[in-house]
Amino acid sequence: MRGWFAGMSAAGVAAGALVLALPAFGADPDDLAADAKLQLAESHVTATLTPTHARRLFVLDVAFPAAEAARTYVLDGATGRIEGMFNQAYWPNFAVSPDGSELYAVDSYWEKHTRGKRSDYIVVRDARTLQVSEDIPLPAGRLLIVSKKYDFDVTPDGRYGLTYNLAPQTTVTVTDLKARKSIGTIGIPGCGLIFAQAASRFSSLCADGAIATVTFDESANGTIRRTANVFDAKNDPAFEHSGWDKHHQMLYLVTYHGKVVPVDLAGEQAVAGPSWWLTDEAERRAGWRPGGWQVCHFHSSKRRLYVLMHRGGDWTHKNSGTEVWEFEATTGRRVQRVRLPEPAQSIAVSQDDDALLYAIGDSYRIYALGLATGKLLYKTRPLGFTPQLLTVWGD
Amino acid sequence: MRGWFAGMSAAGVAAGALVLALPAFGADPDDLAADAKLQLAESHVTATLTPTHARRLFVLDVAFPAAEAARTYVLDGATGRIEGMFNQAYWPNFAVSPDGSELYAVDSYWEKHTRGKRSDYIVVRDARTLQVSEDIPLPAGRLLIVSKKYDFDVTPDGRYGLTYNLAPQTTVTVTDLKARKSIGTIGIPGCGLIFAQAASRFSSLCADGAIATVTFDESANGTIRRTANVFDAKNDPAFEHSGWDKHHQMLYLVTYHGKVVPVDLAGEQAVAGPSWWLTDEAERRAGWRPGGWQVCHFHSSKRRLYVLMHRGGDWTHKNSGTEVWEFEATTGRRVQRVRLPEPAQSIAVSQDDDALLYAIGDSYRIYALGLATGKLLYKTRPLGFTPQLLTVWGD
Amino acid sequence: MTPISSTRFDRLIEAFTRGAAQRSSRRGFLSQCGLWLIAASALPLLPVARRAQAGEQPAGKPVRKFASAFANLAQTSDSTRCNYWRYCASDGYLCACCGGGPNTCPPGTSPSPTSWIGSCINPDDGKTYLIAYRDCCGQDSCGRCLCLGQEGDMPSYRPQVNNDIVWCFGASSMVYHCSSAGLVGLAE
Amino acid sequence: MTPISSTRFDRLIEAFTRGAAQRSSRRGFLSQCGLWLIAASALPLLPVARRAQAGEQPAGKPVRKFASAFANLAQTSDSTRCNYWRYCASDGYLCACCGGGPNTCPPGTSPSPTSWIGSCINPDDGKTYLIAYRDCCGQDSCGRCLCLGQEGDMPSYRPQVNNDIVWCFGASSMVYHCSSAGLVGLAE
Repeated sequence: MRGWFAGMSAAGVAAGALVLALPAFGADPDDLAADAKLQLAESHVTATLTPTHARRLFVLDVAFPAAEAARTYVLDGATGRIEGMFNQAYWPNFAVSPDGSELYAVDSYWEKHTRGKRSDYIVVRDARTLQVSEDIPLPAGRLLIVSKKYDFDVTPDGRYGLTYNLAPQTTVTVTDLKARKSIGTIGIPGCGLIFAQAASRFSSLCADGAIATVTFDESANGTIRRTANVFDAKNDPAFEHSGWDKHHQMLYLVTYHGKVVPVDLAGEQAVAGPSWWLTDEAERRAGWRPGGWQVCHFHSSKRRLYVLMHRGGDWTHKNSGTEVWEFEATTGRRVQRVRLPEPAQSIAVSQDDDALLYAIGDSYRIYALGLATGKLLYKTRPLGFTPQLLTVWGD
Repeated sequence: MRGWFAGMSAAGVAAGALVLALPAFGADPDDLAADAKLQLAESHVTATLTPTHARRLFVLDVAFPAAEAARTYVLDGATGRIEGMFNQAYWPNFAVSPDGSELYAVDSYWEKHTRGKRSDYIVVRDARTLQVSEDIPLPAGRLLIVSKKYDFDVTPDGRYGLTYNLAPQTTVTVTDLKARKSIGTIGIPGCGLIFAQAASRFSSLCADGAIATVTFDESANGTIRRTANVFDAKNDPAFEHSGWDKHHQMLYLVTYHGKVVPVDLAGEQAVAGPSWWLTDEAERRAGWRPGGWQVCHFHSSKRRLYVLMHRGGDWTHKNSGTEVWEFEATTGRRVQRVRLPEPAQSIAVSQDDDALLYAIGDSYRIYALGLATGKLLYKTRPLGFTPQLLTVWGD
Repeated sequence: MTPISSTRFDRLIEAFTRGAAQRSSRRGFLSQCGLWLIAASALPLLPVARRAQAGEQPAGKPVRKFASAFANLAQTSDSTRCNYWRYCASDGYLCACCGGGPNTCPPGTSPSPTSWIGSCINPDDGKTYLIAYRDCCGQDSCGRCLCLGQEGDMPSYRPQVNNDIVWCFGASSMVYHCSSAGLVGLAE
Repeated sequence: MTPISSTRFDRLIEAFTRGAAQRSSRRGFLSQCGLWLIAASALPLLPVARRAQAGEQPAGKPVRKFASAFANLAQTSDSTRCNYWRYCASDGYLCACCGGGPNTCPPGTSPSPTSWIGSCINPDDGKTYLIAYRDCCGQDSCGRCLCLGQEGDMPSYRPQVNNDIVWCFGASSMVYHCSSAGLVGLAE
């Protein structure tokens, strides 16, 4: 009996050099030849991802009916192939480090999945292996809300991760991603969301329609400068997922009714530019307006704004969009209208020159269209439970 | 501003006597009258369940695509109404205490939902409030396997919870449910599953077709008595979810091919009776055989065996059943064939006189049929992710 | 009840609810359909719900009896349906489908000790009532009867009128299970 | 590799695999379609999968080239489909749909250090090959391409031939992600 052993070995997996020792059988004449040993014809390895590239697509599935069990899928945006997946937890956020080497997941865990002690972290993963390299505690917690992209942002230099909280004051916790340590919390009374435009600066939208810009130091002491109201927060609020051009430090606020308010976030205080409309009067009369979840996305080098549009009345701002409209952000000129194969809740655009438009359809399929051609490249099978947010490198 | 306060109070919830203090507004002329206080017309309470009764139905949803997030739904079996739900964790088990006062969930948690430290428990809940009254640790762990009913059983007196493990020996951990403490682990080499027939006794099925009966003392020292083989484990194994009549200490093994082997588990050593067939030769030729997940169920006072049947070839033992066949267990006489509205994976029968037949259809709907009439009482909307096991009081 | 406004938490609630109440007392933007306050971590995700929502945007104008689009389609008999009159400002899984009711949390959960006040028109008498919206907390999503509401829903930088936040502040658990809607009384 | 059979764990594996290997070397009950060993925590649950399974039970007899029903329907070109020839004994979510392949675990997971050996017929050459089935462990269910296998699947009191057990013993995590199937070589 001892002449035989099981087909196993230490999991020298990443090395890819696993050789399977095959059973060498004993005396039973019905068995294979005694002492037979076969090499495994193939190694049994764990795949690693290619370095982060412009067409990698991250799909955050908030898994609403089992919200403790959110996950992010990693796709090859060019083909729709699933390249990997990792678990997130309760109403998470997600971002890619500016250099593409790390993935940041903002997660809330309960000791017993849905009960017991809660703990909040920025979870750092290697972007190629998806292995966790650090759980950075967020001792001040974070807001639990159906995941919105700009409840978390990373400064352009990759140094700080900024997480939004409401407990009960509205605050932003500053985490030093290099030192792997939360360094403090900055109050942003009456404001929310985080658009991190510079090494030690971020802006937020305020309940009264102002923009607050916070400049902070290495101890997370912040100075707030607020603008006058730049949009009508009561009657025509700006979408949380407005167009964010971090590279040019420009935020293109898109309102429920379809107005665009460009806001320059470069300085210590934001400066709003002249507003323009997504729609002309005839289009507005026909009911065209923005709507969905991740309603807008931006292509930074082209300086183009993409908006999910549908026809509907008031209070349809979360209706799925049937088309994506592309605009020159600096002029307000509409470049094209792209009809989607299926109404969609969320869109994103790859940041390469030959940009792809991604959409999460209502059937939970992921669609990719070439923006130059408007042609559908693929649709995936339905992905996950309730895929919600799309992230590309550099967005 | 201080003259006003928010509509909240301490959550005196179970008492049902919550009175909502309504905003009394300040000086703003646009507000409601200053100092107005309204009583909440209704109390805002948390429901409690009626005491466990014969027609309560527990549906364990293993949530295969998010296995960390299993849950059990509590239904009114008479109407299909959802009465409540509680979260379970990774490949759990579930049982009701014999007196109906407690619910036992056997769960495996990870500190960070899918990673970190693992811990295993029998979680005790009050059957009326669903509140956790105790997490009893299982220091020896438990087998992780797609949930099977008889990987966990409770002795008829309600004293001991018995959990199956394979790590790597096959063992049973004995937990004193009254003392809320695991007291030891008993090896059952070559055998698996747990049928707890007496205060300090359980039986298991063995890989060679024998039945092992373990009699144990208060320190979990066990004495094993094995039978000779009572079924052909190699060529016609017995289903794990065979017919279990705990009340009469009779196990009706049902085999892949449709044979029934009654086994008397009353004594220190099991005794098999003469076997019989679910099918006659013509039915076998027509392909009728048992199949599904929870393939069989038993009505103890009627001594009737219920089996999910379908037409298929070899290796269709997990195919869904299109009919449920009802048998007098003591005679082998078939009482009726009940055609199901939809093929089903799992069945159970309420233990009252006017028994209901429950089934989990392939669309994940729960069906209830009157066994006296064969008539459909209701079907629910699809329930959960992958509902898997049904439990009724006294099964 | 004694106001407990001296805590930090209360000040948040106060700030939230004051804003909400101001709007509810106006014949304005928000009061038409009741307030769409933080009643749930709601989310327009299930295709069924999306279609239902889309279906409520008919090409022609329906006959409108009330200013509230919700009230024009509401009923008062079945609290397990999205158009039950009290749910004009609710969003999320209905507690009534999960073992609770419009003013009852399912077993194993507890109502958040805080609530928002909305106002809904009862289509039977045409009167406007104040409704206390509470999340039931302590189990993960019940997963039954997802109702998507948008009327009055504002972005989360206006948290007092955003329906995506998990409104379990102050409850024994911050895990959202379902949304309930208790009757307070006549609004005016 | 050096056998590491002196541990308690090895003895289990030995016991399991010995039984399995005995059966695989026979022209019997199990060897026809390869062994249906513990390759996954598999589960016949998704309606799609159930229907697919049901669809494989035609009323008439299909033309059978091989003794294995699986091999008669198998193909060798697309490892993301349930009927890829190596999966004759696999059950669960296919790693090939999840960022891995028949012999590759997806990023962020690792193969269980233990594996079971099955034998599958390659329909192109009609020869029987040994296949090493491993679970990839460390993330929750990948949720893509659930394949339901039953041929050779026995109850869990015969764990060496049951396909419901989470086969991550000895891996860094006991959380099942997907099922892989590496080629060992010719069976005979």
